[in-house]
Amino acid sequence: MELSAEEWQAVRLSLDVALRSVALGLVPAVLMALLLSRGRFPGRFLLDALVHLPLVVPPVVVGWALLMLFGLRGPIGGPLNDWFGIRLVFTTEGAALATAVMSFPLIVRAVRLGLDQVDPGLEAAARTLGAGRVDRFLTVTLPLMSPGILAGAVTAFAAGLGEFGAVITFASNIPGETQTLPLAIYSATQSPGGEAVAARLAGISLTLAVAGLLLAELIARRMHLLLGRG
Amino acid sequence: MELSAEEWQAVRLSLDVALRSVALGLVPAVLMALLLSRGRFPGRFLLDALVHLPLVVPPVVVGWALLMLFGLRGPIGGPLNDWFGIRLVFTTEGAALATAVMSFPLIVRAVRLGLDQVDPGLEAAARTLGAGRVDRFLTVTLPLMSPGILAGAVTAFAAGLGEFGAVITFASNIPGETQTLPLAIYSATQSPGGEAVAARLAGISLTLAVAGLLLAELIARRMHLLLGRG
Amino acid sequence: MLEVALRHRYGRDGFALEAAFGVAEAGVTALFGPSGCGKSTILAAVAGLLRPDSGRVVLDGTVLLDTARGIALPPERRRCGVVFQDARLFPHLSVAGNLRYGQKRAPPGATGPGFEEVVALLGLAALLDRRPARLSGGERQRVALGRALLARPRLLLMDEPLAALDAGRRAEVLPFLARLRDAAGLPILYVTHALEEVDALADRLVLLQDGRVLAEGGVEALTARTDLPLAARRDAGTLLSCQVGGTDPGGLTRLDFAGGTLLSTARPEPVGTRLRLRIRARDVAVATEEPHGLSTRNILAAEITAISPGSGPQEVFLQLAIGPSKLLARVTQDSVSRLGLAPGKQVWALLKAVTFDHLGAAR
Amino acid sequence: MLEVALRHRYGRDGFALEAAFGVAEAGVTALFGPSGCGKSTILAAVAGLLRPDSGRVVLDGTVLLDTARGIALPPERRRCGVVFQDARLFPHLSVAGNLRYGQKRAPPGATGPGFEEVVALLGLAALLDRRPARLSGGERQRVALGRALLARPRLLLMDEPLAALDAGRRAEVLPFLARLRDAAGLPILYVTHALEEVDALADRLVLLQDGRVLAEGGVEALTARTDLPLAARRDAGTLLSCQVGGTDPGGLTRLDFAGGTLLSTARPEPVGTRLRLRIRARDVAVATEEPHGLSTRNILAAEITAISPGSGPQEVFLQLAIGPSKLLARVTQDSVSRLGLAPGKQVWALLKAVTFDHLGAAR
Amino acid sequence: AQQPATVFAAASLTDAMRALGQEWASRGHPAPRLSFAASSALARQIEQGAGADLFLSADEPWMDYLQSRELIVNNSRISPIGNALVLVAPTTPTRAPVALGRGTDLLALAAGGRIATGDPAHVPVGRYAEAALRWMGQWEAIAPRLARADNVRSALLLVERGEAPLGIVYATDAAASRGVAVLGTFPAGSHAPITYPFAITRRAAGNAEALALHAFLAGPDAVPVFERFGFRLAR
Ligand SMILES: Nc1ncnc2c1ncn2[C@@H]1O[C@H](COP(=O)(O)OP(=O)(O)OP(=O)(O)O)[C@@H](O)[C@H]1O
Ligand SMILES: Nc1ncnc2c1ncn2[C@@H]1O[C@H](COP(=O)(O)OP(=O)(O)OP(=O)(O)O)[C@@H](O)[C@H]1O
Ligand SMILES: [Mg+2]
Ligand SMILES: [Mg+2]
Repeated sequence: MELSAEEWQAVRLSLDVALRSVALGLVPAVLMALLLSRGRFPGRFLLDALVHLPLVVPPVVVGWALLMLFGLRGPIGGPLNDWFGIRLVFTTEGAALATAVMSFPLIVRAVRLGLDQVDPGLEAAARTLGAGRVDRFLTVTLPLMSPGILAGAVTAFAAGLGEFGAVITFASNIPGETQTLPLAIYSATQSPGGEAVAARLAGISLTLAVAGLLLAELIARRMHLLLGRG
Repeated sequence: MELSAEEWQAVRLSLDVALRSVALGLVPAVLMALLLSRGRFPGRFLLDALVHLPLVVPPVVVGWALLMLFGLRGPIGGPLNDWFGIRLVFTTEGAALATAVMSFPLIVRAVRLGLDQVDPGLEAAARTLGAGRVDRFLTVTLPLMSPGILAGAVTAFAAGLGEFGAVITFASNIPGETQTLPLAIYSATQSPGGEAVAARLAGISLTLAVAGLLLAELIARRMHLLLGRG
Repeated sequence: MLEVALRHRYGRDGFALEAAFGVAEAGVTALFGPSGCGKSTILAAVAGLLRPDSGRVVLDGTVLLDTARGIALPPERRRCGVVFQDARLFPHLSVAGNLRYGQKRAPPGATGPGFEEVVALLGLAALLDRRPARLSGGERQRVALGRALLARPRLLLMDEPLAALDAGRRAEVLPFLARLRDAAGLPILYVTHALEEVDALADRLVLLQDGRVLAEGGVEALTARTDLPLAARRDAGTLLSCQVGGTDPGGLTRLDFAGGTLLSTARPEPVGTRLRLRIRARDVAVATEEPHGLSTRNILAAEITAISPGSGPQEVFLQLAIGPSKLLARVTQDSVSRLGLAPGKQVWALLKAVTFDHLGAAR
Repeated sequence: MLEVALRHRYGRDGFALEAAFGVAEAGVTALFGPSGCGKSTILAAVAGLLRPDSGRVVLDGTVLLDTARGIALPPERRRCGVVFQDARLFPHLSVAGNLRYGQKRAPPGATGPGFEEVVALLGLAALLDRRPARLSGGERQRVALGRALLARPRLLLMDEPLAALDAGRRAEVLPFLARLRDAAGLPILYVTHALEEVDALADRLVLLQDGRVLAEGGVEALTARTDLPLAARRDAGTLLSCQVGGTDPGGLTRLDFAGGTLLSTARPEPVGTRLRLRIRARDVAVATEEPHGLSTRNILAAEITAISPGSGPQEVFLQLAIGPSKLLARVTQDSVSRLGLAPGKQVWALLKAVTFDHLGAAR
Repeated sequence: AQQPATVFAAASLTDAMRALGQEWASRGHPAPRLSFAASSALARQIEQGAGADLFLSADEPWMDYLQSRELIVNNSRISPIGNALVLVAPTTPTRAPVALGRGTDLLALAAGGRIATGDPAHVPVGRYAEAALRWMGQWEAIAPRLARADNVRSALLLVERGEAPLGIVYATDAAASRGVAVLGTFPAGSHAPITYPFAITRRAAGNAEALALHAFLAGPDAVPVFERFGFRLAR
């Protein structure tokens, strides 16, 4: 299967965006999961709902909201541009941000499930051995919840490969910068007779996802060993 | 906040579609999760990737593929219509189907995480007590993995409330039949000055999601008690 | 009745098991050995939860496992009740739910103790509605025991089932297990490292070390041997089969054995009941002249048949014959020379009536 | 040194705990009682893992908990090492990683046994790279023990730490714990239902029943009492403090106690070592005339000070005074009448030299 | 009563068709059922047997697509309304209008920013913009500087938010937005006429209600409504 230069670019960009979005979202998602699962504060419930927001509104609306916030005239995007010269709209970074926002609820959910797996008895044991909150988290909770984190990352990566509405609205469809595979696929389906191209690109997407899953499977096996479940 | 009759309809329809999609997807997702987590067969890996397909291609493409398969002239939709008089395209059922397909990978992931939580030692104990495969699954594995199933259902419900691309492509945007909230939101953004309407509808979406989450939280608490973790 | 031959190795150069033993009739076979010697591994393989590298397990003529012929019955069709070292209760079921789990799945024809009976005997009545998470360690183990019993298994596998029970509860449960064994004609593989439990329950002993069978045989024969690691234990001794003969004018119970009669503090068993007494070597003293004015009630004429080294340098085991019965006495080397003890010498064996509180159950 | 007062109730009408006890100096305090009496609950509250309804725990002047004043130190700042009933090893760390976990977090100044020493004593050398999932039950408990020790705690809490160990390993670990206790001046709360462990380790005993303290005090005092449930156990008896006095011409060790001397099979301890002997009531016989030609080596003049009912109908406890020391003898009612035993009567107490293999450690 | 007609209309006709639907209902007809989506999606749905009676497309190729598959009533295909292509900029800062001709340097006007429009690959407005830019001889230079949105509303939004200093959109959208000002209109000859083909689907061939609605939409009574939303009559 021959890929045109532009298609290659879309493949590279998709990988880039999907990976960056995972990198961007993972740590906040873990923290959010902790806050939501372990925190006891008023408004916890509202925060939980808010986290799910990108899931419940159409992606286009998310992109639109991002534009309001991170655009040059937005309350975050403005200062970001004025003070640091960072622009997100129309850039690969912006595409990654939009993708990260979209997959955020997916990671948080997976991480929370992973967190629920952690036996509180082991954390209690760590406490009696003198491990404080952060120490205990890093040395016991985090390693034990890592299957959930991995699952979240994989789901986010796969979803990132397919993210479309938010990206095209927020970052537009600029070949080489923000035209990821789904945007190219979408473009193809929008023209009469573009089905063949679309199908081929979808095949590439799937291949990437398979590669990601394979990797995750390998990591998961290793992790199982590391977690002593081997 | 006053809702127009059409908006009310969209709200009802969204709930309807989201709930039906969960109902439709849950059992197959649990079976798929079992197959993928416990099965040992060649091609397991490919199946795993295939399950993720709706996640990695743009929703519009999923809708398009569904249209090709389940359309009146499609290889499945044709016979379904000719022989049983069942039509999926352009109906509420179709919207639910499209939504179910889109959220399928999310449920499968969550259910698999839940399944990993089940202590194999307990299943072994059930075996020695004479419980065969199905019996053991229903009386031990299923109850113990239920937090994962619940999490999957909630995520799917929330995602179902927001599903847009696949629905509009497969089921069209017909008020009262397939125009769910996200489609109404989309329509609103297509009108100049429709932002206010869109924002209001998004607010309704969020409210529904919050209600769903609240319910899930209550169920989860009860479940925790039932699982003896109280 | 039960035939076990197993070979298994964990990993490439991990622990290796190579053990075979047979059990001819119903009753309790204790697997006895130090931590890490492979006891739990054997149970897992017999229950079908571990697939050994190779092996054969036959129960009552049914082949449960025969790797050579490619047979491996799944655990759910083996009907081996297992009491796990870590109770493994179902967390989502109440205590009652756990107990009934196996009961519901027992074949319709199978007999065994009823729900009420098991609940009463294990003291679970107050806990029935409780979830396992809210039980203490000992309570959990009792429920696990009840659950396995109610499944009416053909073979019972128990992995240190009493280790988490206090002495009082253990003393209560032991006779129940013994009764169960006798009533049901059920073979039991019993992992323990408490000789007390071996005495009370076991008919046969399989001594394990490093994954191999060191010795195997009847408990009475094996515990009388002074060349096994068992003899080094402070509770080494012999088992004596006897029968309740009646009550002494002083209120003590007469226990007749082949070769004589012992007096014990009162036993509840009716006359004629067969009992097994563990006579521990440390409890037996000998005298060269008949003693008088002694609180010790049992003073029996015996002959020294052999003197073998004891576990310590100053200690020896005297093997005593009282008629056809054998006893071991643990005395100091010093006493041997002081009293001129030697094989063939006639002595008096002294046994306190209160040392028989520790009785094996009837067989 | 340690002061504990706790009140707690599980749920609305669940198990209720109301227990208070104090420990004046370093050493082992055994919490002893039947399954479900609240032992694990007390440990959890002292460690800070359970917040009791109300209570106060003070260790060496540091208030760990005082609900009245709203003080509740988090577990990680209490420095209470805990050996849990269910080992609770970190599954993602190797055995070595588990052991080092606490060690790394010990305050720099704290002293205690080193890594190598702990590994050697608990026999863990071959397991260091293993994951907990691949350990046998007993191995797991040994690692948990080592992990708690290496955290160099100010107080050690142990929940039936030896229940999963076989007798051999237990006998190895016991003196290690005793040495640790002595060297570190570490108070230890020790949950067990084995009197053997109480004898070997405990200085003080807290007897619990149904969440309440039944009796509390020094082990020697408490075990000599015939009115406590302890006396019903077959291993009831007294503890006798003594000192290694030298070697007898016959090779036996002379143990001097206040009021006389006992001969025991050879002891490895040097002359002058203080030991604690458990003299179990069942091992003591009495004679009204001095016996001759007996293998029993210890024949001591004693006076009956009291006769109290024993655990069975035909049994009594004789309280014997040998100089200032006290002994209990368990004899039949029949012997009492037959030999005319009564308080004030002079008798001979008979103790076999081989029954002292079961020695409490030095204090 | 008469069955309401089902109308599949391009998303850009949303407001106009809603108004016309009400108008139609006020004349005693059942209110038509309206489904708005991208022309591509609607065409494919009709191909798969969707129950549409009328198809109002935003561009000719998708109508050709259906016609080549004999899914519309050929002689019902008309293009009654059209639109104009305009260059827009954010209202602030206020900018002087420009007369758009071959010589207008759009890149200079954009001052380093991007020019937002629909994706020329598939969004009709983008295709018209491409044609106009080619006509101006600036396509090669501007193509990499385009911000390609997936529909005209998104392109407009990018200009409203100031992300793109310039945008090429329909006159109808520009007129409805308070956030953009029209800098100039592309000459009519710079691109193919912007038309909205309407047709009756084949399944509705004998449907009187569909026929009547089609006639209404193509007739003079609909003109003022279309004009109110900025559409112009097709030449
Ligand atoms: N899954 C495993 N992988 C590798 N080695 C194992 C595994 N399970 C057990 N072992 C090793 O096999 C040996 C036997 O284990 P087993 O659990 O049968 O011992 P055990 O006799 O039951 O001991 P205990 O009395 O301590 O429970 C031990 O040395 C243990 O470390
Ligand atoms: N979480 C809980 N909720 C309700 N009741 C509980 C809970 N944990 C323990 N109990 C009850 O409290 C009592 C004391 O439990 P605890 O674990 O302290 O007993 P224990 O003395 O350690 O017993 P064992 O020797 O069997 O371990 C038991 O009756 C138990 O059923
Ligand atoms: Mg074991
Ligand atoms: Mg306990």
